[in-house]
Amino acid sequence: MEWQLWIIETLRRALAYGTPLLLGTLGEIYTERSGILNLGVEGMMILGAFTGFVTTFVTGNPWIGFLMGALVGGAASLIHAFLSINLRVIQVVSGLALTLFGLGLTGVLGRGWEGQPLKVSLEMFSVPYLKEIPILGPIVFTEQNVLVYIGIGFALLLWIVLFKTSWGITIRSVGEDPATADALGINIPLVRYLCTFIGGVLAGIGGAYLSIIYRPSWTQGMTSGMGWIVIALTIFSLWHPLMAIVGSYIFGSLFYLSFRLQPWVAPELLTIMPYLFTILAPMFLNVHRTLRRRMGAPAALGIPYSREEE
Amino acid sequence: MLRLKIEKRLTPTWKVVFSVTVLSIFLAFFVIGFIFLGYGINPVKAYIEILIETVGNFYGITQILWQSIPLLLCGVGLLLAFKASFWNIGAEGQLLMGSLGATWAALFSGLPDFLLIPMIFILGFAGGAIWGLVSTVLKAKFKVNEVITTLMMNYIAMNIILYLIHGPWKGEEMKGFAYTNSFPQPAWLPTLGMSYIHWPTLIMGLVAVAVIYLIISRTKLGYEVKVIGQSQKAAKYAGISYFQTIFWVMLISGGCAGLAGAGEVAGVHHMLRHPDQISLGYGYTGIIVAWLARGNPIVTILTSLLFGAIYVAGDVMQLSFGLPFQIVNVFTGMILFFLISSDHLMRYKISFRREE
Amino acid sequence: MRKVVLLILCLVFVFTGAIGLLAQDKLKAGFIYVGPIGDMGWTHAHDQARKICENTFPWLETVYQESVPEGKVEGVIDRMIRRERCDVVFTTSFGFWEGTIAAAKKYPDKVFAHCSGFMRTPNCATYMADFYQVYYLNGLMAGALTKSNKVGYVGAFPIPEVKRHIDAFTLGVLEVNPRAEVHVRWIEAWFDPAKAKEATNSLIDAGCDVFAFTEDSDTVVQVAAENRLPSFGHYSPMYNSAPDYIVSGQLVHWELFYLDFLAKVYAGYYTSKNLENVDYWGLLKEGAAELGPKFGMPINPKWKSRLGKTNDLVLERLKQMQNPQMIFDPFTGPIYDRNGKMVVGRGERADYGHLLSIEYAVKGVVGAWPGEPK
Amino acid sequence: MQKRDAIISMKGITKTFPGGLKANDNIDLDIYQGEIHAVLGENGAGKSTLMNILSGIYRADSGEFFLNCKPVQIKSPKEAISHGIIMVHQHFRLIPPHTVAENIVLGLGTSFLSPLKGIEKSIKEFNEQYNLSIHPKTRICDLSVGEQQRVEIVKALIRGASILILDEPTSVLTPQEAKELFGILEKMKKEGKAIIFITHKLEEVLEIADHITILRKGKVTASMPSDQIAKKGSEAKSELAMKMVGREVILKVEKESFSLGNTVLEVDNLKVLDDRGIEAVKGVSFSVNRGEVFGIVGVAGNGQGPLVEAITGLRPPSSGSFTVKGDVGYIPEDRLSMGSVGDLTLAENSILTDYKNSCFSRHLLLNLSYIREYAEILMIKFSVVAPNVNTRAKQLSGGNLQRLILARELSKNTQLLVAEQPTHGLDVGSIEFVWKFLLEQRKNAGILLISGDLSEVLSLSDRIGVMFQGKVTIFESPFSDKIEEIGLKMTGF
Repeated sequence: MEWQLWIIETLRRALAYGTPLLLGTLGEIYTERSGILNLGVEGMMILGAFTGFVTTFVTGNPWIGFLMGALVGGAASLIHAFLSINLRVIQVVSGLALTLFGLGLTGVLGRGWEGQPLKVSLEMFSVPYLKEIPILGPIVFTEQNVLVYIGIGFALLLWIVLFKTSWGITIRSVGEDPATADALGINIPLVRYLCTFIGGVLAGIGGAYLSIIYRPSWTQGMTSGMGWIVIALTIFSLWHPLMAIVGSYIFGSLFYLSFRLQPWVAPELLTIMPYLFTILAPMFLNVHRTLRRRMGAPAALGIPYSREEE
Repeated sequence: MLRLKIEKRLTPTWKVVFSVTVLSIFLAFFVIGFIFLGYGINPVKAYIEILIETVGNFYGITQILWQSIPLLLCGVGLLLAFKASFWNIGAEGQLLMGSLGATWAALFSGLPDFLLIPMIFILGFAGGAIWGLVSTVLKAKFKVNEVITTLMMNYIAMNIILYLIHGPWKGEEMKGFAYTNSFPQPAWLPTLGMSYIHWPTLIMGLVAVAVIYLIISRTKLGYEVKVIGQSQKAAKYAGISYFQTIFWVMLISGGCAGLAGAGEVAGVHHMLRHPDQISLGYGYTGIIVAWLARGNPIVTILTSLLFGAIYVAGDVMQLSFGLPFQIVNVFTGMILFFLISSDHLMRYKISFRREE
Repeated sequence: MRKVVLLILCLVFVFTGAIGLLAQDKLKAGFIYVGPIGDMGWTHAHDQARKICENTFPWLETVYQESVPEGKVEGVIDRMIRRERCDVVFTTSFGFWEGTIAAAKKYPDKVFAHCSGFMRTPNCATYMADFYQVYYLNGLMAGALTKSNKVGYVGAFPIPEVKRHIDAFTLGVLEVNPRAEVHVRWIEAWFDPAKAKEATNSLIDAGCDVFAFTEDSDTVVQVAAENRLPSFGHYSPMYNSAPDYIVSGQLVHWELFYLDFLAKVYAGYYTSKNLENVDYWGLLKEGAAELGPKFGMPINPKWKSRLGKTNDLVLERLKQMQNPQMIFDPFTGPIYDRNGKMVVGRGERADYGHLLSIEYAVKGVVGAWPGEPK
Repeated sequence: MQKRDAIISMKGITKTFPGGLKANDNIDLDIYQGEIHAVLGENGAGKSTLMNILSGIYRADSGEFFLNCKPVQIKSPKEAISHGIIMVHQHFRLIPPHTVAENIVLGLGTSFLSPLKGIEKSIKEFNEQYNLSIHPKTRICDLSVGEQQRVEIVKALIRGASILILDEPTSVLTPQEAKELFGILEKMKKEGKAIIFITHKLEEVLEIADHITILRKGKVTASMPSDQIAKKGSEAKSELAMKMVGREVILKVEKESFSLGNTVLEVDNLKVLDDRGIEAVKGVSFSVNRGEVFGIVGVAGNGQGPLVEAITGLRPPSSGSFTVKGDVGYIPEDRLSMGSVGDLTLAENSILTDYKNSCFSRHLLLNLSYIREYAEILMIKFSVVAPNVNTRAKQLSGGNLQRLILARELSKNTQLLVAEQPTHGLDVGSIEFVWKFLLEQRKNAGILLISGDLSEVLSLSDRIGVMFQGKVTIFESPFSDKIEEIGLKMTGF
C-alpha cells in the first residue's frame, strides 16, 4: 500500500530528526515544571554540540562525547540557574544572554574544527525480531540509532518520575506554588537547580546528537534555531513528557514532509505549520476553563521565589 | 580588619546604576581579553585598535550611527511594551513585516514618486503594527502567553517573506535569484553625505524616542501603561481596559519595529531579500537595548549606540584580527551576564568598614 | 593617565602610517565572503584559492571577512580600502552586486571583481567558474549507475545557475539512460545540513539511488553513503567523506582566476579604467573546473568496473570539452524542455547569454521548479 | 496542681523587619501538651510573625527555643516539622491543580516509586478517627474552603504534628464549619496534641481554649488559663479586650443623622458567578440612598466579593440588574496591589480611579502640574504622612496608604461609595479617621459598607444587610435589640 509506505517513511525520518527536539523539550519541561523559564536552550544545545563533537573527535569515543556534551550543557544551564534563582533576574533576558553567549563562544572556539569529518559515529542498527512487526517495525526498529531509543526511554522515564513518584510531586509543586513547598520543608533552590540542570544536560545531549550522529561534523550555528523550537514544543506538549514525544515527532514529520511533498505543496506552508500549531494549541486550551487549570503552564513559571519577601 | 557591610536599598540612584553598568561592561571586556589571548592577539592593542576604529574616527562613528538605527527603533518600541509588562520578543518578525509593507509600497503601489517615501514608512509601520497586534488579540482574548506568540510570529513572518521572494514577488531583473526587483530611485531613502546613514529613519527613531518619552511621562496612555505594567488588578480597578491599552502599546511597539524594517529595505537594501539578510537579529538585540535602558526611553539612544558600536567592533575584529563573526555574540552575551548580575547588586549597598 | 593614553594613540597612528609607506610596492587584496570559511563549499573554495595566491605571489597581501551580510558589504569594502588599504577587492556572492557596484563608483581608482555577477564598470570585472559541463559528465555516470531509473538531486535555490546544473546533469543522465528521471528537491539555503539531510532522505524514500547536489555541505554524500548509495561531490574534494560511495564530482580552481587577475593587476595590464569588458567564464577548457571526487582523480577507481563502457564515454567527452576548441558542449540541440517545447534548435549550441538565463527544466526533470516558463 | 514541662517554650523572641518594624519584641511563650492555647491580638500585633518564626519560615533576630526543655534550633520549616511543629496558614498552602493525596505527601519523604500508596490508607484512618470525609483523589480546586482546611489538618497530622498551629482558622469558615472544626480540635486535644490557635476574636476562643495569651504591638500583654476568665465573667473579658487593643473595644461613634436623599444604587435580583463559575450571589435586592450607610456584614466568602465586583463594574452579573446614579467610588480591600500601585508616585496614585476626569487629563495628555497640586492638597487634607508627592506608594505605611486611597475616593464627586473592609489591618487611630470620614461623606453620597466586623457595621450603618451564602437579609435600625438576630443570620440560622 502506497500510503502505508508514506507513513512509515515519514515517521521513520521524524524519529531521527525529532530526537534532539525531544531531548531538549524533555529538559525544558523539567526546567519549566520547577518554575524556571530558560530561553537559553539554543545556547546550551550548541555548546553540547560543540563539546560533543570535539570530545568524540579527540577521544574517538562517541559516548564520552555525549557525556561531555551533557556536562557542558548542564554547566551552562547552571549560569541561568544562578542568575534566576540566586540573583532573581528577569529570566527572559538571562536566557537570551545564554543563547547569545553559547552561539558566540562556540563560533569563536570552533573555527579550527569546522569541516573536519567525524570518523567515528554511532552505527545505525535494526532490532532483530522487533523489526518484523508490521508498520511499527519498519518505523521504530529498522535502521535507527540508539539515541532514538534513549530519547523515547528518557521520555518514559521522565514521565514516570514526574507523575508517578514523590520527586515528581515535589517538582510540580515547586513550579506551581514554591511558598507551599517551602513551608513543607522542600529545598526550593535545590529542586530548581536540579531541574534547570536536567534541562541543560538534555539540551546538551540533544546538541551532541546533532554533531555526533545526525550530521557527524561541526559547523557554527548548526543547531539552526532548534532551541527555539524546543521552547515552542514545551508549550505545545503542555509540559507533559509523553506529549513531548508526539510534538517532537509531529514537528519532525512536517520538516521531512516539507521536502517529500515539495512537488505539490509550497515548503513555506509546511514549515509554518508547527509554529501555527504552537500558537493555536494554548489558544484552544485557554478557551476551556477546566483544561486550563489542569494542564496550563506551571503557575509560578518565571517568577523568582524568595522566602523573606512575603 | 576590613569588614564587608551589605545593606538593602529600595531604589538605586542613577549614579549607582550608571557606574555599575560601565563597570560591568569593562568586566566583560576584561574576560573577553582572554579570548584574544587565545587567538594570540594582545588584548590591549586589540582594544585600542577597536576603540580607534569605532569611536576614534569619523567613519567609525557614522558606521555606529548607521548600525544603531534599527536597534534604536526596535529598542524604544520594545521598551514601551516592557513598561506594560508585555514581553514582546517578536520585534524581529514585526521588523520583517514592516519591510514587507515598505516593499509593497515601493514596488507595487504605483504611487507618484513624491508619495513613495511617506508611503513606505506608513506601510512599514502598519506591517509591524499588525504583526504585533496579532499577539495582543491572542493574549487579551485567549490568554495565550505573549512570549510564545511573539516568538512564533517571528518564524511565520520569515516564511511569508521567503514565500514572496521565491514566488509572486520574485524580481525579473534578478536573473532568477530570490530577490524582489530593486526599488525605483525615488523610493530610496537619502543618506547623509558620504555615509550610509539613511537619515529619515534616524529621525524617525529620535521622534519615536521623543514620542514614547512623552507618552510615558505625560499622557493618559502612558499612565495606563504604567499601571498595567505594575499591577493588572489595580488597572482593572482603575477602569483601564487591558485590551485597549495593550492594543495601543503593541500598535506603537510593533509599528516602531516595522519602521526599522522599512528603513532597512528602503535605506540599505533597496529590495526585499532573504530575511536573515534584512535583520541581523535586530529584534533580539532590541530586547537587550530596551532592557538596559531600564524603563527610560531617552536612555535607549545610549544603549542602541552601545550595541551599534559592538556590531561595528565586531566588523573590526573580523577584518583586523581575523576573528570569526560570532565574537559579537560573545560580547553581547558577556556584557548581559555581567549587567543582569549587577542589577541584583545595585539593590544592595556594599561598603567596607575598618574594624578596630 | 590622559597623557599616557594620548601617547599610545599617537604611537599607534605613527605605526600604522609607517606600515602604509612600507606597503607601497605591495599589492593588497581583500576578499569578502558570504558564508563561514568552514562551510566545505563555496566560501571554503574561495578561501583555499586566496591562500594559494598568497603563497604564490611574494608581493601579495590579503585580508578577508567571512559571513558578511549582503546589506553590509559596502561598509566592509570601505573599511578594506580605507583602513586596510586594499588595492583590489573581490566580492564572492551574487547578493553583493549592489554594494560592489556602488563601491566601485565611490572608489574609481581601486579595482573590484564581483563573482557570479552580471554588472560591470570600468573598475569592476566579473568572474565565474561554471560546472555545467562537469555536471553533464557526472550525469552520464549517474545514468549508468541508477537501477531504479530515479536519480536524486538536492538544489540550494531555484536560480539559473542551479537550474543550469540540473539541466546539464539531466542531459547526461538521459543520454546514457533514456528511461531515467531526475528528482529535484530545493532546500532554499546555501548551507543548512539538516535540510539537506532530510531532502536527501525524502529522495531516498521516493526511490532514488544515485545523488548529486548543488549546496555547500557534504551532507548529501554522507547521507547517501549511510544508505550505501553512490553520490557525486560538489565544489570541494569530498572524497574523504565517503571514500567508498563517492563516484566523482565537480571541483573548482578559483585560484586560476585569482592568480591571473592579480598578476595582471600587478603588472598594470588591468587598471581601474579597462575592466568594463573583463568577464571570466571558467569552464573545463580553462581549467577552472575539474572532474573528480578529489583533485587528480577524475573517477573513483572503486566505481570504474561498475561504470563499464560509460567510463570511456565520460573520459572521451571530458577530453572533447577540455579541447581549446571545445569540440563538444552538452547544450547542443535539439533540447526540449519538459513541457515539450524546443529550447535549443537542432544543431545549435546554446550561447553564453542563453546559459546565464536558463529558467526551463529539460525533459526528465521531476519535481517543483519555481519560475518555470509556461 | 501538677507542674508539667512545656512541650515547647520560646524565650526572648525578637524579630525586626527590614523596614524597621519591630514585629516581635522579647516574647516568651510556653505551650503544653493536650492543651489549646489561643494567641490573641489585633491585626499587626505580631501573632503571625511569631508563628512563622516558630514554624521556621522566618528566622528570629534573637531568642531561643526549648523542646521538652532541651534547647533546639529552628532554622527552616523542615526542622520545625521534624520537631512536630506544623502550621496551618490562614491562606491554605495547597496546590489547586494537584489532588488531595499529592498535596498531602508533598515533602513527606514517602516511597519514591509509589508515593501515594500508604497515604490513601492513612487518610481513610484519619477520616474515621476525626470524622473528616476527605477523598484522596479529588483535586483541591474542586473542594470547598472547609474541606480544604481539613486537608490541611490531615497534612499536619500525617506529618506527626504534636504542635499544631492554626492561623485564624475560622475566618474563612461558616459557623457550621467552624463548629465542626472545634469538634476536630477537641478530639485532637484528647489525643495529646498541643494546639496553638491564632485569632483576633475573643468570644470564639473562650469556648475552646485552655490558655490565652494576648499580644499587642509585638509584646505579650497578658497570659492566663481561660477558666480564670470564665470565672471572673464579663469584667475580665473587657479587661482582656483592653489589653488587646489598648483601650475600650467598643468605639463610640459620633453620628449625625442626615435626611435621606434620592436612591443612588438599586440592586434587583442580582446573580453573579465567581471565578470557578459557581453562582456566588444568588438573587440579591437592596437599595442605597444618599445620606445613609448601608452595611453588608457577613463571614468572608459568602459572596461579598463578587457582589462588590459586580456593582463596581469589574465583573458582569449573570442575571438581574442594578442601576447606579452618578459616579462610584470604591475602596478595595486589597489596598496594596489593587487600591494603589507600589511603584508609582503618590501624585500618580492620587488619580488612579479618576485619571480620565477632564481636570486631570485633556484629550490625550495628563495635566501634570495640576495633578501634583491636587495630590498635595489631598495629602494635607487627609494628613497623609510622606516626604513629597513624588514618593513611591510602596514606601508608605498601611494607614497612610489607606488615607491616600480614601482621600482619592472621597474627593471624587461620587454619588455612591463602596467601602470594602476599609479598616482591615489599620491601627486604631486610622480606624477612627476612616470612620469619621465615611460618616461625613453621607452628606453627599450613599455609602455601601462591606465588612466582616460586626461591631464596625453596627456602629456605622443606618441599615444592615446580612449576607450569607449568596443571599442578603435586610435589617432596619435601631439595631440594639436585633444584634442577636443579626448574629444568627450571619451564621445561617
